[in-house]
Amino acid sequence: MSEDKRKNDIDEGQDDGTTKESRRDFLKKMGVAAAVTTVAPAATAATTKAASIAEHLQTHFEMMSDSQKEAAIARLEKRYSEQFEKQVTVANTPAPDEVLFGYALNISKCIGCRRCVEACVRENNQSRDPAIQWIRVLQMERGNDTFELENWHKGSPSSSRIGDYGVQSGGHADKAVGISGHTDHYYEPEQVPEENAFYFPVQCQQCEDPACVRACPVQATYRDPNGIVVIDYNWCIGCRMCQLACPYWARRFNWSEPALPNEEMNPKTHYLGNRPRMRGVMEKCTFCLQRVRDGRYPACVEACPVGARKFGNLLDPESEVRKILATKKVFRFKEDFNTEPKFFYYMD
Amino acid sequence: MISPKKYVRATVFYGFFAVVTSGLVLQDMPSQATTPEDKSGAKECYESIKGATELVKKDNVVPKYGYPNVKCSPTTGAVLWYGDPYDDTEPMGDMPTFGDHTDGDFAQAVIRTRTKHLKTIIQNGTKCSGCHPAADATTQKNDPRELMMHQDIVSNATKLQHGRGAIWCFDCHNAANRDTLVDHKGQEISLNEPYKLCGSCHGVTYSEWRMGLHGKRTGEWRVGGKKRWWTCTECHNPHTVQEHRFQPIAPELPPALPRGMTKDDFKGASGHGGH
Amino acid sequence: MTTTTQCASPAQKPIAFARDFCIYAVKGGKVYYSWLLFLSFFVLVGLVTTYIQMTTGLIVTGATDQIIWELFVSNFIHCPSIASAAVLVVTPAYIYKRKDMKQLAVIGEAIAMVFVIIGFNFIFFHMGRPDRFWHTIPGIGIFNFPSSVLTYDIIVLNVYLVLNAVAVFYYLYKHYVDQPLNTKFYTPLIWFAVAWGPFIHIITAFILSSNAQMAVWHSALMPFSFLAMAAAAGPALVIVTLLVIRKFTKLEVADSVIDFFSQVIIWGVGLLILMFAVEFFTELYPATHHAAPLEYAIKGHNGMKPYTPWFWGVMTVFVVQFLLLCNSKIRKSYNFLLPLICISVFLSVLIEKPSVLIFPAFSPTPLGEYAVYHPTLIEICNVLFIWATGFMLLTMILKGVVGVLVGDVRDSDVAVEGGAK
Amino acid sequence: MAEKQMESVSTQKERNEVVADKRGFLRLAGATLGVVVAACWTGLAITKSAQKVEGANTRAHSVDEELRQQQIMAGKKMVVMTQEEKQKMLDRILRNHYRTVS
Repeated sequence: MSEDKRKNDIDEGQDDGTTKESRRDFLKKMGVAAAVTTVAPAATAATTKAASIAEHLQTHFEMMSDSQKEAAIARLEKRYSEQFEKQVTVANTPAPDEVLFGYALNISKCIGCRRCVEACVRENNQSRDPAIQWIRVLQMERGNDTFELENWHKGSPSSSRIGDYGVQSGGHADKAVGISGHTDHYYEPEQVPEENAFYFPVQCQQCEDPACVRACPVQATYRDPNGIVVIDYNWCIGCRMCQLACPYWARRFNWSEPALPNEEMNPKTHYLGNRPRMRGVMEKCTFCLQRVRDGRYPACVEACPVGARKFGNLLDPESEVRKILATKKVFRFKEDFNTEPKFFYYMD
Repeated sequence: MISPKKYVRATVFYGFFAVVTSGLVLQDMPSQATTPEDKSGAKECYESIKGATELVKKDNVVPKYGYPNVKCSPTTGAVLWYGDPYDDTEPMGDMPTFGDHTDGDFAQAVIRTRTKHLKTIIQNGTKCSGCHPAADATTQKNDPRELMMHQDIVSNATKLQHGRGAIWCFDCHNAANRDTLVDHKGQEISLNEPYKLCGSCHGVTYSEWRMGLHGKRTGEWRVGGKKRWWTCTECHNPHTVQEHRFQPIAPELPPALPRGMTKDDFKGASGHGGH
Repeated sequence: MTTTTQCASPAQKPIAFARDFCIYAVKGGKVYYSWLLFLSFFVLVGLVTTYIQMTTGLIVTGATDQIIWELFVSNFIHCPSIASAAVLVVTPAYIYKRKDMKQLAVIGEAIAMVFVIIGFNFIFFHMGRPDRFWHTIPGIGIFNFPSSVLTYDIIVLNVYLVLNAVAVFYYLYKHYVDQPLNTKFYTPLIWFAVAWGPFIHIITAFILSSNAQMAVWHSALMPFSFLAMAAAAGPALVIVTLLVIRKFTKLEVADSVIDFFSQVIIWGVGLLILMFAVEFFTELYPATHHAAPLEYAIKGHNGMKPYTPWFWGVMTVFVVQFLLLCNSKIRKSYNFLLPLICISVFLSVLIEKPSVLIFPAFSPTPLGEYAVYHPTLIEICNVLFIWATGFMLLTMILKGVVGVLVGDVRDSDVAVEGGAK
Repeated sequence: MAEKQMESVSTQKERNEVVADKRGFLRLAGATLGVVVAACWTGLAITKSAQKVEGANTRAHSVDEELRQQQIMAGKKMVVMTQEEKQKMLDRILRNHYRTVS
């Protein structure tokens, strides 16, 4: 398939899409036209320079006027389209009303296949080298042996069914039961699930009272109206205070210019979501902001082969997550940090 | 007091050392990040059960969201990403209710038709009834014995684990019409709608599936939005489900170790966490 | 009195002061130039490595997502230590009214000023996007004031920098033009700076201890142990500086001053050892998960013991220093043993930061990983670059300060007047 | 030379210390008030810039101190919630959400 054909297809795909703002479309096309047609190199260099200066001087995304936002997005689209040699769209889809996103994960189903990790990397344009991954899957020993004397110091034993997963039921514990066992991040068996192991994926828990937001000195990271903690990558100063504050190890730093192959780059992006990041800024899971604001499930939910991941609107009592909260055995990871995560782990 | 010559000489000397040190430092720099090749060229990958749920990557389809219809993992060949979650699906149709379960939202529910993807059918090029004509209908309903065929599906038919040995092929497969399934009431059920059969025994799971608590769905997150519901047999193989709920699969590659550390360093290095 | 050849108008006097001060600061003898040349070597190398870091990103350092703080932060924490120690020079002079230290207070303030600047340099190197520094400036940027601890630190350090710079240059200028100090302005300023000094280190400690998830830092003792470190390392640097000044310049420094500071070091090191002991007991006796990083530092984890030699080394050095300083003969050895011990105190407090306080604290990570920090050559060169530029600045400013104090830098009117007398 | 100057400084200082009349006190009080007002103004200006990104400081209105304390005391890591706890948690999250959004 020739490059031109593919471009055309992409354009058609765009037209089929639900993009409403025709003016932005026009701007986009202009940008691509400028990128494709070879303008005098000096002039291009000058405009690039001007654009990069304008990008440096732009203010916080939440404080921009609509026209400033449009200009910022047009600038980014032009730059990305040139860099990745395909038409890249940077959306600014607004947050839907009356929605608070929640996530539920069934640890008795998870088989530790790491497809969510892989899908997340592809969807969200994470750097391939050095590799950045927003989801970390932990392999743990099942908690059956909590009854044995030598393991008592690891925590109070509990009912055997829940104890299988090292999770205590009801009340409170002097010490954690679950995570007291051996945890492995780098397990690499031929096939999963392994005997006597359970898997515990951890990603951003989208806390209602996030420690990272509190720690950021410039409010580059903040809670969006749907309860997702987002980052304005162009406002982040790279001080890593948020990374230090996060008890879930959910934030990743771009230690170098992220390497992202052109073919693998996902061209459908959102300003606060998966647009390619730059060197020296923080990034993290946004529940695939670019997808969920369009109504789609996050990529990890769609990739999970066992249906362990559930996602929905916490304000809607009919949603899957609310039903899970109502009927299942639910716990939250490190609840004692009082960050009020909206990421729930549950068991059958 | 100051002899300039001496200091010029010293400066040259130090400058030389500075250059040498800079050279050393440059050598210490991390190698330039190389862009890995795109290995996701695989045309075919599987969804949940390898060998049963193959999916073909289409080049010419440009759906509403994203570009190819699927993206596959270069390491395991598993589907990672759906450009179009409703690709190759059709409406689910009516949904039987057992008992007084609350209605799930299945107004816009779609499912993928199983018959198109069943390996046995595709390989033989005919339907099941092509090899098993209706004449076989005389076969006893509960008659465990060695099978001459389909040993790849059930290796030892005398010890069929599903139902803990209490049931036999024809408790689910329709002896009268091999292209369909049958429930215990003799009701004929399409191979595309296995939930109608499974639900007749696994009632609780079935109701949870209807509510969205069990099983996988792709599409829109809104209640009432268009969703692809994954049917029972897309995740579970009913013939081996007693041994393992899900077919074991190869995991994706582990994350990169922290820079400067090797696997040997990490033997037992990850340990007590979560405080 | 006599006719003045070049009588500057009052408005030009500050400019003349700045000019005279700078000219005096860059002129010097053999030793002076050799020292500057020595430092310039690190500056030259550092310029290259700085360029590499600024264009490549922080990947050139050894930091990873597991251990996110590099040597820059570890060294930064040392800077408020020294800076807040200026209090220990000013307090005896102005509050206890010690005559022999009255003139030396300004040297302490100059050290404080320079070390705040060095601290800012370290933070600049620590930032992933130093070009976006302006985002933190109130007015054009956003200041997440009530909730972010880092903003408090920015305020506290900036105020301290301004207070000390004003105090130093006001004092020197008044000395330059030979006018009496306006005590109504100067005394409250000094008192305010003295009160402010401990804050900079307390709030730096809060940056660490405010992180609930960093279990081993989650300790109320941290600000106090930081102050003890300040009391140990600050006077150590002051003693070395004063001994150097005494040896190479005309400025008189009484033995009693040196003795006073060596006493302060004994107290500082002693309290530090006590606080370490208290903290280790509190962590290790109950042996909860809070102790995991400390245990990792002390004895390693599953055969991985990268910090163990550093930990035991630093602790031993602390105790040895304390015992040595208790001997009055050693304290009186101004030309050899005392400066040696002072340099060792300075370095041991500096080395304690990365190898005991910072790096082991990141293991286990919130998800239970144990990692080792490997500093890179580029990172070390950058650290040396910042120290070298800092010490260069310190040397030049102190040179000027001493020049003013001994009367080499003088307003020409006063100089002529003095000459006539 | 330097000693002489020091002397002049100290004599000046002594003279200043003697002056402690009513006007001096008033001036001092005025100056103190000025400093306090300036500090307050600066503080307010800084805090104002912090409120620029709306809803970012959820800390300010995350309530239920009692529950928070209980949770900290309980030290819960991976402990299954009871129905009541679940309900309370959901209430808390939703209330905080509505407060932040409105």
